[in-house]
Amino acid sequence: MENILSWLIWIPLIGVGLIAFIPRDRTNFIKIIAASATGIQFILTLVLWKSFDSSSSVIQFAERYEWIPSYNIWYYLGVDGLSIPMVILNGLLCFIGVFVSWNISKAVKGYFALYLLLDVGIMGVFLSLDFFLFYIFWEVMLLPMYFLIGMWGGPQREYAAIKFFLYTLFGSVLMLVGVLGLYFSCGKTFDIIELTQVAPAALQGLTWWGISALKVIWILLFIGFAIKVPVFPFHTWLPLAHVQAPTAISVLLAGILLKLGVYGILRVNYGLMPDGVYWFSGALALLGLINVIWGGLCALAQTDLKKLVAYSSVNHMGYSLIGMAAVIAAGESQGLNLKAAQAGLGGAVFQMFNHGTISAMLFILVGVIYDRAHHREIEGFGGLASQMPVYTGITALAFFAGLGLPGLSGFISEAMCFIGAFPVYKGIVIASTIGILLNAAYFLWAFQRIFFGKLNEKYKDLPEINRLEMFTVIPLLIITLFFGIYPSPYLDLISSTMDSIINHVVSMTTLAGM
Amino acid sequence: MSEFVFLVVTSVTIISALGVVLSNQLIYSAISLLFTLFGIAGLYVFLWADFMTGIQLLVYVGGILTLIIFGIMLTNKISSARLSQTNMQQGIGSVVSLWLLIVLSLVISKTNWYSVSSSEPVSTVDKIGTLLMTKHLLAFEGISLLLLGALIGAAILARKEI
Amino acid sequence: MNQLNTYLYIAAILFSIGIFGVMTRRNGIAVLMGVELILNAANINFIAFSKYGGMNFDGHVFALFIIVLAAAEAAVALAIVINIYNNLNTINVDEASAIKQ
Amino acid sequence: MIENIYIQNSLIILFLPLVAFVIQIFIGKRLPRQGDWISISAIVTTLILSLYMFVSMLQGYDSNFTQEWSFKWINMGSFVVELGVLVDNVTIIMLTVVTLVSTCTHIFSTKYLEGDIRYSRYFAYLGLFTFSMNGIVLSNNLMSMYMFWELVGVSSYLLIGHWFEKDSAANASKKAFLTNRVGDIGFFIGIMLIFNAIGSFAFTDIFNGVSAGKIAGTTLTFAGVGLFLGAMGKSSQFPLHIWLPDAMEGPTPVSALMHAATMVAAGVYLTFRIFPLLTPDALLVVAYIGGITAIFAASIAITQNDIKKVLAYSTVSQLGYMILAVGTGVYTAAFFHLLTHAMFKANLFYGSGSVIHAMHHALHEKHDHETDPQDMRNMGGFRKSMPITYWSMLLSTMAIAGVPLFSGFLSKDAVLAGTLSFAQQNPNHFLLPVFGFGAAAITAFYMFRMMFMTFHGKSNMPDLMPDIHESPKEMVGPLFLLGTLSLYIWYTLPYLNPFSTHGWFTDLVVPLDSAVPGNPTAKAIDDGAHHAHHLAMYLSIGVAFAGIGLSILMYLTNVLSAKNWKSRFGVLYDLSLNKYYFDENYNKYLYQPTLNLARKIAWIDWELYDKYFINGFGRVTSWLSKISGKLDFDLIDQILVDGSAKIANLMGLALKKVQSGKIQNYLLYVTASVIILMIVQSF
Repeated sequence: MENILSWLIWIPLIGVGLIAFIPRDRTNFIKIIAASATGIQFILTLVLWKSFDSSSSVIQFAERYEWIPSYNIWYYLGVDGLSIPMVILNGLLCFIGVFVSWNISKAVKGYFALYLLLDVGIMGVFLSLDFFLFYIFWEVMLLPMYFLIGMWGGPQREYAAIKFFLYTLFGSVLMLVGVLGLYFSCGKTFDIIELTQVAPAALQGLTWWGISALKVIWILLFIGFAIKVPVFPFHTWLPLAHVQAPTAISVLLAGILLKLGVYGILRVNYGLMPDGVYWFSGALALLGLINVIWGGLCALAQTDLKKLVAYSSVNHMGYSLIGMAAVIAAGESQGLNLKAAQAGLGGAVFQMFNHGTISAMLFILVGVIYDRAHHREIEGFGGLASQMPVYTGITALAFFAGLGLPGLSGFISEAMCFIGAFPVYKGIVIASTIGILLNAAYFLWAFQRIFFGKLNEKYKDLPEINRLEMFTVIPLLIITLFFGIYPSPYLDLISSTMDSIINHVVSMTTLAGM
Repeated sequence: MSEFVFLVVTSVTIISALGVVLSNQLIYSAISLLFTLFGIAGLYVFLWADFMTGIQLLVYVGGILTLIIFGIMLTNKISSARLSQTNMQQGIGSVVSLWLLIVLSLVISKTNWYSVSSSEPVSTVDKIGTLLMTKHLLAFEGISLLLLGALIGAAILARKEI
Repeated sequence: MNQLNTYLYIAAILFSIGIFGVMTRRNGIAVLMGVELILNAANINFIAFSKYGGMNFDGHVFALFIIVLAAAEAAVALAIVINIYNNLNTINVDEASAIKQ
Repeated sequence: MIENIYIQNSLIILFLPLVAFVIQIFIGKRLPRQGDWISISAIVTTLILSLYMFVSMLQGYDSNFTQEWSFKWINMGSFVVELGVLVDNVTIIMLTVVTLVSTCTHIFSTKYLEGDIRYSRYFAYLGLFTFSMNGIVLSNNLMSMYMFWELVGVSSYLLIGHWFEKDSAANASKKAFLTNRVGDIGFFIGIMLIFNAIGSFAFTDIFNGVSAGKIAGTTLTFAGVGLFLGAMGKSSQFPLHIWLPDAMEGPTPVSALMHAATMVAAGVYLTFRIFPLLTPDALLVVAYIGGITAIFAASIAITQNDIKKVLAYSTVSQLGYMILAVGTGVYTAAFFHLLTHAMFKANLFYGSGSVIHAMHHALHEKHDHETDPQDMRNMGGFRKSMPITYWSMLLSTMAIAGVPLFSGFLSKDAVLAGTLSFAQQNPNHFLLPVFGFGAAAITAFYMFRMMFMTFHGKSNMPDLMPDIHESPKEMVGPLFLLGTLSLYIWYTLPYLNPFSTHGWFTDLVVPLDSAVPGNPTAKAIDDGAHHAHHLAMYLSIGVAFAGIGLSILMYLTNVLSAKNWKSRFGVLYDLSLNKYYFDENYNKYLYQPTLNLARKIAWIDWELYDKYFINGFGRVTSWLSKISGKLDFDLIDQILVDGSAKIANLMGLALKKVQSGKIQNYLLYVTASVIILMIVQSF
């Protein structure tokens, strides 16, 4: 398997090319092409997983070709333990997403072409190790998303799309500034791996207009990624975009795109500016707390099911942030508590993956009910449990996964985040455990209102979840259950990379510079 | 006393001349012109030109001005003739005029004029009459022809249909 | 006080005012009035030079001619103005450029 | 793989119900009899295995018997989580209790829920519950205990909400889960505090760490109180007791299994397990919470008319006893009471289930769907029609009231002795035994009140009487079995003294010294309790008979009029009848404000922050862009860019104007030129 990473990125693009040559009325053919393109991609991710050496933390399967030599820009791809779970998750969700959108009837050709293009962008971001390439894929991802929301979305789609677009564009512009700042202050290279070695020293003591360059770049990049996460003050695009986007796009949005933020912070902010981690981790934990509480309270008040799930994403990503902040526990000032750092960082990365599967599942399930009842008002249902027992069962499991029930994967990652962050941020962690209660409250309350009580007469003919829909949910459900019972395969996959990140942060950090 | 009268006459002349060019209503301009012409007639008196004073009053005030007022009345409703009495050249026009005045004044003040003041005034009528019939006869005839032509021409032009 | 220069200044002022009037007024009749001012300024000069030039009456004769001319001019001009007014319903000189044709 | 027979057995006991659950949930509905035989055979197997272990425990008769097995569940290098199984005498006893009551419930349910639309689902959930309960019992560490803890909460949620068409059931299930979550937060914080200090979740490591002083003082107190909060939630202790009475919305066998015998006892089991790390301060908290709960719940139970509500509050009260016992140090007494209580309370619930079943059928015959089949005011005089139910329930009532010769007497006596001794040593805390004895008196009173109202006297709905029949044998069997288990003899073997707890239990479950340095040793506590034993026994017999006597006077012989007493204690009666308005106040001061806060936050987030602040950026930007567009067009484009063109144009125009054809212009130029010429000339 030469150049497997390139294949991963470009296979969907081949799909786009093929779709372009198919007449627009051959919709089934288009769907089959999309399914096979993502299917092959998914199989390749599994192959990648199989041949990935999880005991090593170095970049594997690297591909490095000169691209624009005059600016020292390379076509540089590679995976390590941080990106490989995301790559696999992306392969899976993109594949599933094709089937979720199987019933799209409007402009099928355009939809799937854009869908595959989106896939290219996401895959590219996770795989590229050259900042320039990274940024290009980052932007490539944005445009199809804009059209997918804006053309195939709900009633407010244009507004949602433009808001999403502007929000993320704002973020990526800040990111670009940060990237250029790094480029010029660290010896004119875009190579992330090289920067990881060079940047900490190069940024040491560097000031711009009297402000530490490190802080400026950190903040710029952080905001760029925080919008994707989304971190508290930058979160309002998310409910709107989620609610308006078509189901499959919501799935990808929640499942993958939000992870890009955390991935970016870990890859770039943590890798390149370990000093900044110390400086910022308190704020990170605090923002995580706000995310947890704010998202939870907002979700509690929602009447629209999809919006509830969207706010639950805000809530869940908060745990990830808290876990990430725990990395400093391994530092000298915190008594070299490597245990906590591993738990926290591992939990954060695991939470990323789990939220990917769980929220994807939730969005698919919301889509299922929306397709049938044509609305998502929580109060508008009632008693569906007796009408759709299978659907109810699956939803119950998904909801329980969302509220962090042990035995399902969400619990482990949340618990790890908490346990990891606890030694460093006791107050914040204790306050954020209220989030556990809020999680349970909004999920169970919504569950009760939708499924319990007397069956709403309107829905006594509502059909049960069908096979196609089951096919999209069940794999996610199995993953959630499997990792909930036995998380080791995942944690083994990432742990050596997590260790190297922790080591990097701890060893590179010179508190004197701050 | 006479100096005071001269001052009054001069200022009436100049102020009413300004009134002619600046007033918004045409009819006011005409009336201002009346005062100007009177003032000029007054100046002629100071210049010992008795005949010219009479002619000035007769022809200008009695003739031309009446003609003008007739013209105004024929072409304008008096009350409505107030708008846009000036064109956009007013600013630059005033500048140019002022410059003209300054230049002229400079010229006047710089020039050493030949000036002999005669001892006392004499009647001018016979002198003018003699001159018209002798030295300026041809011009006199010419001007009478011109006057006639103008008369006929004006009459023809002013008809409704040409 | 009563000397040549005084009259020359007065004439110059009147002349300038007259020029100003001619340049700025839109109304044909008003322009005509400006012209009258100019002519009068000239007349004042003639008469003044006549007096201070040793009672030479040629100046008076010229002034007389000018008055006659002015009268003729006024008559013709007013006739034209009235004609224009009849045809174009305006006597503003800048609008009456159709006459150029 | 695992050689140890105990571990093997316990793992089978743990996972067999889970297998039953999985089978039931997927194919249960398609199997004959909806697959209840799968669940029953699974649970009976676990019972047999437990009994086998129980018997071998008795044969071994080793009070220090411990078997432990664990595996690395998470291994990230430094961060390692080991999960494992701990088998000792307590575990075996607890497993036996769980599997026994669970088996009874399974069998009882085949009739009780006959014809239910979600029959197979019900058995599946029972399997899930048994699995998670066994998990709690077997855990050798806090982490897996917490996990099973929550799973128990879920199965409770699912079973309370079994009849989810009823809003009250749906509400009750949600309430149960959420209230438990409140406790679980404390539990989790406790876990974090302990893990932070000790770096392990396993009990052995924790106790070693505590005795080594790795965690001490306030932190340890907080950790202990945190863990105890979890127990408070699960065991329905004041002020988190609100969910248990509501949980009676679930099917009665479920109430017997979970909300009387096992699940709610998990809290006691947890406090029992963590007892060695509780500091004196934490123990005081535990004791007071337990004591208050005991008397508080008992005082509510007096006035309830719903037969299951009486039992529910009595459960809360009895759980308070156990917690009180842990708090005062006699934690083996607590476990003893847990054991006896599991038997007699499960039996009482089965009895009430039997009564309700009969009532339900009788009402069904009459086509009466209005009358509440659980209201004791509609019962009375069932003694003749349902003899087995009556006698079995009477045995259990004797036990719970603390009548000698019955199991409850022994365990309650042990608890009260411990409490009394604690107060003797710490006279400041004299209230604790007062709570204990007071609750004992009240318990005796209301339990007999329940019996008399249900089985004695005249029927309040005589037309129902012909249709009231004894329940079928599947239901009577468990009643009979558990009824006999209310006798003292089972717990004191091989000794026969009805006034001493001494027996196999006390031999096999011996208190350990606290791991907290400076706490009183087990021997000191034991001696104290022993010392107080006689006084406590007399007192408890006295209060029990006082309660029973009052009950006989009021409800059997009607010498005292209950009505008069009701009006005499009007305010208190109201308070008790309305459960001290806890639900109302929680609703008013907790739920509604939280919901309002949530709504406000959501409003701020969506209507204010997003609409004005975020969109405000958009508006400002669009305003700026308008301005810049204006600047761009008006200034840059129109003035600067077009300006140059315009200047050219203007010059052209200016030049054109020279040729304007307007005399006045020409005159102007002429004059100006003349002036210029004159000026030029003059130089």
